[in-house]
Amino acid sequence: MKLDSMYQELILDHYKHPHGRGLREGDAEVHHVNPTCGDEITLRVKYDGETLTDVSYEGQGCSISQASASVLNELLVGKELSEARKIQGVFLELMQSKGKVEPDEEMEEVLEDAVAFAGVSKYPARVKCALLSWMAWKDATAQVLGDAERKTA
Amino acid sequence: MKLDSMYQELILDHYKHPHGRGLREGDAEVHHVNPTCGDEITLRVKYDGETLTDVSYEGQGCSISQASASVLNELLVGKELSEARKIQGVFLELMQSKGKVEPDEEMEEVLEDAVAFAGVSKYPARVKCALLSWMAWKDATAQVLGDAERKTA
Amino acid sequence: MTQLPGLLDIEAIRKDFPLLDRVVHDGKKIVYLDNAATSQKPRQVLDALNEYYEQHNANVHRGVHVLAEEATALYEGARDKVAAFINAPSRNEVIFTKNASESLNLVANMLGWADEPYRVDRDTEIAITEMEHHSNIVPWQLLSQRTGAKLKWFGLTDDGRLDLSNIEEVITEQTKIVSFTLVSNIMGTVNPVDAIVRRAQEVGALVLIDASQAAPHMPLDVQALGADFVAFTGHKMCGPTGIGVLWGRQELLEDLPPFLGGGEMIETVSMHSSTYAPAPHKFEAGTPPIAQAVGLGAAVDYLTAIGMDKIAAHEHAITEYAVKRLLEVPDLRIIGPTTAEDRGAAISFVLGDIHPHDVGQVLDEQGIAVRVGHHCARPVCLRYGIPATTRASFYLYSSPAEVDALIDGLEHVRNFFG
Amino acid sequence: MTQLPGLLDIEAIRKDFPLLDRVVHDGKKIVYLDNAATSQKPRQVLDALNEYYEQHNANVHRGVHVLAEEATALYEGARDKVAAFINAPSRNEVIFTKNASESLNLVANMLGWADEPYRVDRDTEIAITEMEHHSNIVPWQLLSQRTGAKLKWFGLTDDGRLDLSNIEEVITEQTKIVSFTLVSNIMGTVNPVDAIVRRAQEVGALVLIDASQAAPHMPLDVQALGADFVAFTGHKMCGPTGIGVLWGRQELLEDLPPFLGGGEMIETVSMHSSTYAPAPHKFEAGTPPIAQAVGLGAAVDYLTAIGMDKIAAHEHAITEYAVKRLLEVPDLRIIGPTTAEDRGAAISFVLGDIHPHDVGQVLDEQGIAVRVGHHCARPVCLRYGIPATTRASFYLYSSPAEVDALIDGLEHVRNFFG
Ligand SMILES: Cc1ncc(COP(=O)(O)O)c(C=O)c1O
Ligand SMILES: Cc1ncc(COP(=O)(O)O)c(C=O)c1O
Repeated sequence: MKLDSMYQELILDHYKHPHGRGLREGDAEVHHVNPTCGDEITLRVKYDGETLTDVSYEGQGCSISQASASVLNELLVGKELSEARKIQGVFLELMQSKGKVEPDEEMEEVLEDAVAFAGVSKYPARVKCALLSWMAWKDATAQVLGDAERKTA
Repeated sequence: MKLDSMYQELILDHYKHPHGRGLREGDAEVHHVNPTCGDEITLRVKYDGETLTDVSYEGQGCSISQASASVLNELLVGKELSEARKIQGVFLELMQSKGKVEPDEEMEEVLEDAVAFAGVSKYPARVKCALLSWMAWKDATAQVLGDAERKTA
Repeated sequence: MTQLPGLLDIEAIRKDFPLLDRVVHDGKKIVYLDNAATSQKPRQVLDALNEYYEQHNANVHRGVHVLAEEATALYEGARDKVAAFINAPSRNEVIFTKNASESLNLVANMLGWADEPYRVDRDTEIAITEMEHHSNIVPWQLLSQRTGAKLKWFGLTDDGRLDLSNIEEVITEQTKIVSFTLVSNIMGTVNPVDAIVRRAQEVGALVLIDASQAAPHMPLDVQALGADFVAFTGHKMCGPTGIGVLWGRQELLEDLPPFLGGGEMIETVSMHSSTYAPAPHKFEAGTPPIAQAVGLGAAVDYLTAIGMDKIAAHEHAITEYAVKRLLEVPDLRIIGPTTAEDRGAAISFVLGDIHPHDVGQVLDEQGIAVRVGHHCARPVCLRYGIPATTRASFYLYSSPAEVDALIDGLEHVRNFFG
Repeated sequence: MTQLPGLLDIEAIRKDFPLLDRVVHDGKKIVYLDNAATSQKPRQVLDALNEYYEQHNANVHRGVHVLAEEATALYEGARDKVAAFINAPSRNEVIFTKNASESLNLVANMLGWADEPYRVDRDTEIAITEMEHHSNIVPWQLLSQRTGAKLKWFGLTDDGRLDLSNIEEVITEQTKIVSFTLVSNIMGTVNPVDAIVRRAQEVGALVLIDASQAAPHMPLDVQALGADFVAFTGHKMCGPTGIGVLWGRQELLEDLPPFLGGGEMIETVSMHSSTYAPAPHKFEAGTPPIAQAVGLGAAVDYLTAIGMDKIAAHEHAITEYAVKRLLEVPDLRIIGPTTAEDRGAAISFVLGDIHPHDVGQVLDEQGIAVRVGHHCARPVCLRYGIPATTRASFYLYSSPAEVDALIDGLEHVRNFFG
């Protein structure tokens, strides 16, 4: 069934057992909404110098947006900022591929569990769900750095 | 040719040799425009008690609107107000008939030369041309009478 | 097949709608339950569009050539049809816009720029309700921000109805305009027009009714409603996209100032000043949606031929059946009235804690098209403490079998996320 | 048959336009010379409309079902096509409206409600020209009345060109916005964009170009124009009625306030306040003209496949021929440029003292459709001391034989009223 390409076992797992959910202390907090469906996320980031030490979040949303936040937490926490940015870039590329990018080994190495979202990229209405937390993370990070990148999210 | 039903000899005659054209002294003056084509008329009426003693006018417009003003002058000047109103009413009815009213003897008796406009009523875009001076006359008369009819023109 | 009293001859009607034969996801015939978002179009409407473009296309109102006369007659003929459809006292009270949203904004802007006694300003109030579509909220928020007028609203009861208990505080002597929806697009609630109109008239406020979810589904009589303005949209009532309607009382349309300026809406223009054409043209700047008005005229003919009362009866039967069957689904909660009384054919619900996005996605895979989200009525979601709903909405071509398909589909959803 | 260099394969092109086979007045094939009012539609555009309604119709942006995704992809795909057609730096700079008039009013209203530095108020000025279409005059008159800003304009020379001799008085340090037409719809004049843009930039004024009569006829590159906003309308460029475009620079669209409020244009709504979606959606309240955007996309594909440069060359050849032949007609006076240089394919003229209404009527009887009147540009008629003009306007399917028919027709007019 085509649907299984979106709702990978791994995504449903993350949805049912989210990682790092809840709001903890952070250096910056952002609130993002998906205007098409009303999904919301409040997300905080904490950095120790160059290292992302925590991403905590709270919000409501569908399985895709919830699982995506969980995967983000698992994948990015503990990484250096530059590495985290690279991962975010690759994830964005995958999600905007309209199902046309078949993740290769190199991509899988970077994205780990997040490659499970490849199937979601075929569903334009759901791509925003998958990206909600990632855009929020990008925005919060920009806030911490106080840099001008903020508005491009 | 169908066109001849609009451009009756009589209409072209009135167009080329208009009756009563020019502005003379009057009891009230109005200025009407046809927004679809920019045709304009300035028209004055003069009453002596119940009798319409003059309709003078000036303006620019097509053969139909010019001829119609000339016929109006010929037909209405000298009439009692009630009679003039009746004529105006019958003319209006004819013009709004979309070519469906075949003028009978009774109508011809009332409208005289103005029955020549029957053909114009088949051309919706030109009906307004034929009515321009008649609406102006109605409006000017209402002004003279100072009555509330004014806005209905 | 389930037989219900009052149904239309669905098989015959469905033959008029080409899209209903559409097959999706490897062979599944579409079950289109997203009619509150937009309706499908009958062949008769598409034919009218094609005939217009192939035989009569020209710009309107300004030509003496035969095409221009035909196009004008068709466009103005559509106005006559719409006027008859809503029982307008005069055809000149029917303004064509691009959609209901423009119609609603048009009224808000007229009142913002109006002279007394209509003018909305910092000493006045605007009243709406918590169940409005965003298109009947945001224009008033903008007007309120820009003029300083105070925006008030009716809240909702737990069962999805307007709470009119504080009507005298919501509509006061300061109120200039009361704007509310006849039928909620998210909950299906049919609102009590009389009570609101009576109070508005008491204080001399104008009344605007958003009939976007009513015009497609029930007989609409603007005189009986007693409102001053009524807005609706073509694409939800078998018409094309790109066309909406604002009906307004003639005296008001005469008194109120224009909104958009341009060709068609003028009487005479000089560089120094302009005067305006009488309504409706005063409010129709530029080349209007000509083909779309013609298409809406054809839609109105189509609906009238079937009969709006019959369509309402059909939908009532389907809604009754759907409500009953939905309430049998475990963990399903209807947001809005839980009977078919005083409700339209849009039914919102939540299914346990499965997010509507996920419900909609799994239904889609089975060929069932429902809408999920806040349905442009986010305050309703906030009111009931939910992020979103799943909404199934029916129309004249909806069948009991499609209700059954929905119920089966929901079973599948529960299993999938179970 | 007259052969001119640079003509398109007219016979092949005419086969795409069903209406051109229309027969009027007892057997006369239509000679459609009213293209500046609206163009005819090729089969390809009608097919796109039908396919949209029969296969993909749904409301956009808010659905997870397959129809909603397809409709959204088609609608947003049309935006991509239009963006490419005008060489926009970003697709998000392309706003769909209902017609050019709405696009122009949108800019006027944005600026009226804007914060500094864009805000138009009593201390500022607006500059337009005397050859504008009413749709580019009245919005500015309204804005000027409502804000107190001063409205100024460029006059015209005797040969139908802009008189820029007093450019420093018309565009001053107080000027906030300069709005002018790229091609005059009444005289065909092509205006000198560079000189005006340069002066506007000098004083920091925004520039809005009305490209309604340019987009259908010549390559349009919004970046090369150097303007801040460009407006045009779908129905004149082989597209459906009910669709227009406003292009605007991204930073401006971000900074400027919304105009119409409603569904689609919001980010989040509560009863107390709302936030807005990023452009272009911020300016597209309500269900957009979906099918019409799709149709415009198909029109743009059609024109691009032929080539806008080739279309311009074709029209240039026809215009050159038409001007030459018209000038041979006794008592005929062209209002506007009397050569084909820097002019489009709309040619206005007066014929002795025969009123244009009468000219148009007699031409119509011969199957020749021209427009008569002030063409929504009454100030031009006032300027040249004439009540109205007769206008013949050509497009990609116009042939030299149609010019010949017009000339013969005018001969007939002269005899009729001779
Ligand atoms: C130069 C110009 N500007 C604006 C318009 C207005 O376009 P629309 O009527 O489609 O709004 C037109 C055509 O009518 C035009 O020729
Ligand atoms: C109740 C209600 N009002 C207004 C609208 C707005 O209609 P449109 O999007 O056609 O402007 C809708 C539908 O979207 C609606 O359901």
